[in-house]
Amino acid sequence: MFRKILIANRGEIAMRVIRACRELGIRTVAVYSEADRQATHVRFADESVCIGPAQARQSYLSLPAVISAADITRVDAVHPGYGFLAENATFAEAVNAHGMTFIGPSPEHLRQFGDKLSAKAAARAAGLPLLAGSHGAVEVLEEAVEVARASGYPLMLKAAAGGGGKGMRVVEDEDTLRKVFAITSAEAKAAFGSGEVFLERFLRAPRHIEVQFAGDRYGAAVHIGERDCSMQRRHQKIIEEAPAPNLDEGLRDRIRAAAARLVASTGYVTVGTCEFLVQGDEFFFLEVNPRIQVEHPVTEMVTGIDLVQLQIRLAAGERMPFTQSEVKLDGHSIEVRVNAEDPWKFTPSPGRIVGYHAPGGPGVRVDSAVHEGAFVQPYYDSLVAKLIVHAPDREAAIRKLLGAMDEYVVEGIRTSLPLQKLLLSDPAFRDVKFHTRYIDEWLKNRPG
Amino acid sequence: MFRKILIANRGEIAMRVIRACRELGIRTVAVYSEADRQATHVRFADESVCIGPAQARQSYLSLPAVISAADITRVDAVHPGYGFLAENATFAEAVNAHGMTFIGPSPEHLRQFGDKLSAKAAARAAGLPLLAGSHGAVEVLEEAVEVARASGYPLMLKAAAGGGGKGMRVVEDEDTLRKVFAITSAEAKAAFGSGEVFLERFLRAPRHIEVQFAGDRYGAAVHIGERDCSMQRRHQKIIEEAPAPNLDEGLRDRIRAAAARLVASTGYVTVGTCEFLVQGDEFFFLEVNPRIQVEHPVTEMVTGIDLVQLQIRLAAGERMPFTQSEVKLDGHSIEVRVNAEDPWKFTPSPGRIVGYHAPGGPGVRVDSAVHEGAFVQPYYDSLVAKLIVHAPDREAAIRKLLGAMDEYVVEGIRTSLPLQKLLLSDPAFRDVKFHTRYIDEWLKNRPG
Amino acid sequence: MERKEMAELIRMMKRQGVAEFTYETGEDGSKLKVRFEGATPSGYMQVPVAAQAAPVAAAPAAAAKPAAADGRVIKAPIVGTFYRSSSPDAQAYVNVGDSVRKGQVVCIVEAMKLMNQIESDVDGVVTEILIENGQPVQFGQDLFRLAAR
Amino acid sequence: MERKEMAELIRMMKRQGVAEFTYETGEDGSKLKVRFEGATPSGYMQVPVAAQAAPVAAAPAAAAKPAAADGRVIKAPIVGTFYRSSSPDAQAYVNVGDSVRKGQVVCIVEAMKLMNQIESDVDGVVTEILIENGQPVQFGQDLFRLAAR
Repeated sequence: MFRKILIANRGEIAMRVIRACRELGIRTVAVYSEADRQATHVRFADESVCIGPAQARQSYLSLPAVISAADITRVDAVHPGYGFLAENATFAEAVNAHGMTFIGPSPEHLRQFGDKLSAKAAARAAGLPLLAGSHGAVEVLEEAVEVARASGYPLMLKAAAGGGGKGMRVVEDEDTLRKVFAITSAEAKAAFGSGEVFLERFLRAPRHIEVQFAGDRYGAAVHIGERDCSMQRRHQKIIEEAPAPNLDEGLRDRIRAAAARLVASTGYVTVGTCEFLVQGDEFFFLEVNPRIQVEHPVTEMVTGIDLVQLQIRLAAGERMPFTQSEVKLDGHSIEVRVNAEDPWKFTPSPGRIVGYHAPGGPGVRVDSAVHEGAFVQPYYDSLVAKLIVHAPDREAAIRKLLGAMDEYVVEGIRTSLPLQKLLLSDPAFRDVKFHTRYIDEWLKNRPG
Repeated sequence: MFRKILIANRGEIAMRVIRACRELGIRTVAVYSEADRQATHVRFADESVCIGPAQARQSYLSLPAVISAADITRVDAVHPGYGFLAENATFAEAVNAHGMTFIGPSPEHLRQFGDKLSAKAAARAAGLPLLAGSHGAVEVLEEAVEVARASGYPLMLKAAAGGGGKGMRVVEDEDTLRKVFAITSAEAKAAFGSGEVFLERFLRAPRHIEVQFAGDRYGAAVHIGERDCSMQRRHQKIIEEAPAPNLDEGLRDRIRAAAARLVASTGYVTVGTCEFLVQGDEFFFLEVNPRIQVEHPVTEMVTGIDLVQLQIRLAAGERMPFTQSEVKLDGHSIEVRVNAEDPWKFTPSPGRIVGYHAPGGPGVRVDSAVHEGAFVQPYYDSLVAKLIVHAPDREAAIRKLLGAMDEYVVEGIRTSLPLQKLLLSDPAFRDVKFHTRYIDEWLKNRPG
Repeated sequence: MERKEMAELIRMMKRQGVAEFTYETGEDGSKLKVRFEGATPSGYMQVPVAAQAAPVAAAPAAAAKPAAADGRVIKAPIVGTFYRSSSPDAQAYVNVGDSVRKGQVVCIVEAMKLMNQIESDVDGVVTEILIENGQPVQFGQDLFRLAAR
Repeated sequence: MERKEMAELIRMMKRQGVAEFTYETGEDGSKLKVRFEGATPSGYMQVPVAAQAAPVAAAPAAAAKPAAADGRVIKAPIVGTFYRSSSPDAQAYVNVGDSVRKGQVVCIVEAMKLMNQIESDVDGVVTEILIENGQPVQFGQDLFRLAAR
């Protein structure tokens, strides 16, 4: 097991990793930008290193700065958290080249799943269902038209290098396809450096269901249940839950098994997530997130498995500590992301927190890096905390969460909580009548 | 089920009841003294009523004030929490007389268990083992000497009306007994209004093990596992855990079954605790706490049962929602009481909290009623928060708790945390080599 | 009210050191009036929680300080239901414009179904009655505003 | 160092816009020196992270303000290991009492096994060297204290 780990991140996920390390008996090194000198993760790590100015590009995203910090503190592994350098294969290589362990999959797996087309190829090879479409780059318009005729409309025209909802366009018919094909490719080239585009079937009201998985170096490949993350605003998840509610049990089993199959067939090591779109009784591979995810706590709450500790253990070469049949789910868990933003205009709301009261009591978990007097920086992600509840069933979890949100006082900045409170009370959420575009439509139709 | 409940308490237990009620869909009324106008429980209850000045005797302990508050807010039940009026049979009667439900056992049970001798009589009737001794008041010295000869020394001479470690004297031999008998009785009369004393076998190094139990109106009587609360300073519990570590499984079963037997034989309704002293392979009935206890969360963490919700349901006349065999324990939980006091001198440390950061993350629960800027009142109990952890095993729970305590920042007042940090790292705690007088001896032998 | 309840209520009142009390319940129209031995006989109802109200009596005066700018205030010394008169068909103890002397009964606060006569702790002229008849009052709540005579 | 690692390192440096770099590893005693086409030839090692250090270069001057009372300070523009000379047997770039001109190399900060020459961004006389040779430095850490000439 590792002796000392550098955490190449900040905020709540850095705190999360510090907590996991402490329980594993591993020392921690925090890195921080000049703006984060007073940050919570710096206070609670065993050591800390200032790695650059406030701008992430010159600090948290600076490969030489992070690697040098790891060098001078003589750590034996680096945990990248999520975001920043977490999916950067070059960073993973540099960490390895410096004789340290990157706590995540191999650089090869990061590359394989970092590219939409090679990710899809891997999924297809593992027998996972894909949305009908080009299954690869479409070079010229006529090829696109032919693929479209075979797949049927509506279709999504996507930049291969895009992501997070960017570089995508819905195409309803052939006329439109002819009009937008060249533009989309040109835009993709401008935005992502690659003009490669592909086509795939467009689902009007799919649910986003993702399966937590893990693999070890010795061939073990397990799924750890699924999460429903359909409650998204412009492709950003804001409410997540586990297990996925109102899912046909046969379909649930097939989705879980598919993810485990992908891990087995690719030889993926450590933890990751396989994302699917689900509509009716069909499910389709979307992408793999080769890292720990923001919403991992809901899975921890229902399985009792500490995913960050598991990730570290697997990166250190340990064997999977449980078998597939030992993964048991209990109760229901929901997470809301507390973002420092205007709940209606979604503009960032950095600043000093002048009043703070976090909820507590049974079944309530708060993962945060803030407190009264903390300054929410304008330079980084707006996620300041995650509120997670666990209860015997979904109804009880919703009640508990609503109560906990009422107790959550954050003064001095605006947060997304008022929006999430409304959504949690929304009949569509309670009755599981939502899909990935539900919130955007709901916001559009909201009076006032 | 009740529509609205008045919570005749303050601090963390008032918050705990508010949370339980919210999840049950019950409205809450907080009562508060003038000093508590800004208190957390007032902020988070649905309604609130000022019931008197800061002095508890004229507010939280004032029977007319509390009953009147319940009257004017038209609640249909009163939750007494712990302390204050929780074990006051007259209060329970008054609540019932005003057409409301007292959320706790009947006044008869409160009286039965409020008196040491009648409690022991009930335990004996249910076949529970008692410490050898007089099993009742000893009127005259010669009777005491005779009992002592039969039981053997050392013995404890106790005031029947005493409690909380007060009114007790260890007697090592007959000479001493002859010297102190009259004095102890006179002291008892002065302190508790009754000069009744009794004798019982004195255990030199017992563990305090208590069994959580519950009963319904229809005869169901279950135990919900046990807790070890041996880590006491002058009879005040400061670290509690569930299940009791290093306990012979046969003994554990016998202790649990004994508590359930007592519930069944007395017809006790709602939740309560049966306390035992355990030494070697023997266990002895100590007393019954006919209410929710401070340390109830450790049981909740290992069983997944919300004890306060259960208490309310049973008081409302619902049936026990589970059978004995459905009570399953999972993992290990430890609680530390965060008291506002000097950790070495134990003097109270009221005042304003000027810096506050509560720990979070997986398996960490905080039950508190404080926050940055909160004022810890000098008038009431020094308990400001409880930190509870849950982990797969005891070793992991200790590591998690130590980490969480490091994260727990409370500035402006002193807390007991530094003492508890040392105790948690103490080999005697880790190896379960402690007993109810361990901390007092440890403190006496501490250098400096 | 059942015999048992009644007996218990009486026992409780005895323990609380109550001198005399009246108990009415709308439930079954029952009414109970008890005076304990040694209690001062009087032509009107006692203030049964006097023992508890007594140490509090000083509080309103002290707490009234912030309101001193616009006159004196009589505050509720106990929590309960506010009544301006001793019974529905009786006259109000005081009205706006009345002069009030220290020690004069100004209203009733019903607590635990006991009618507690509230005495003014200041001299003055009533300028405002701050609460409606029959409404709940909290401890320390302002009841009457007074001006110096 | 394996061929594959080396190739990847070179590709990465290329992407980072590095002109020239030297890489030595104690592991197997291997040493790698690379200069990319179009890079300015020079008699001494380049500052390979110049592109990253550049926008930061202004920071020390600004950040030095609080320390201005007792002189100017040269701060570390990157995190890494501090060396006073280009190699163990070479002379120190600067010593206490030396005059330093803006743009003059004052030390090396080794980061990612690259030797980064740190240039002074002020003129002055070195009055104090605030860190031992071979010690780690954080971003923005004070390295040298200077007085005006």
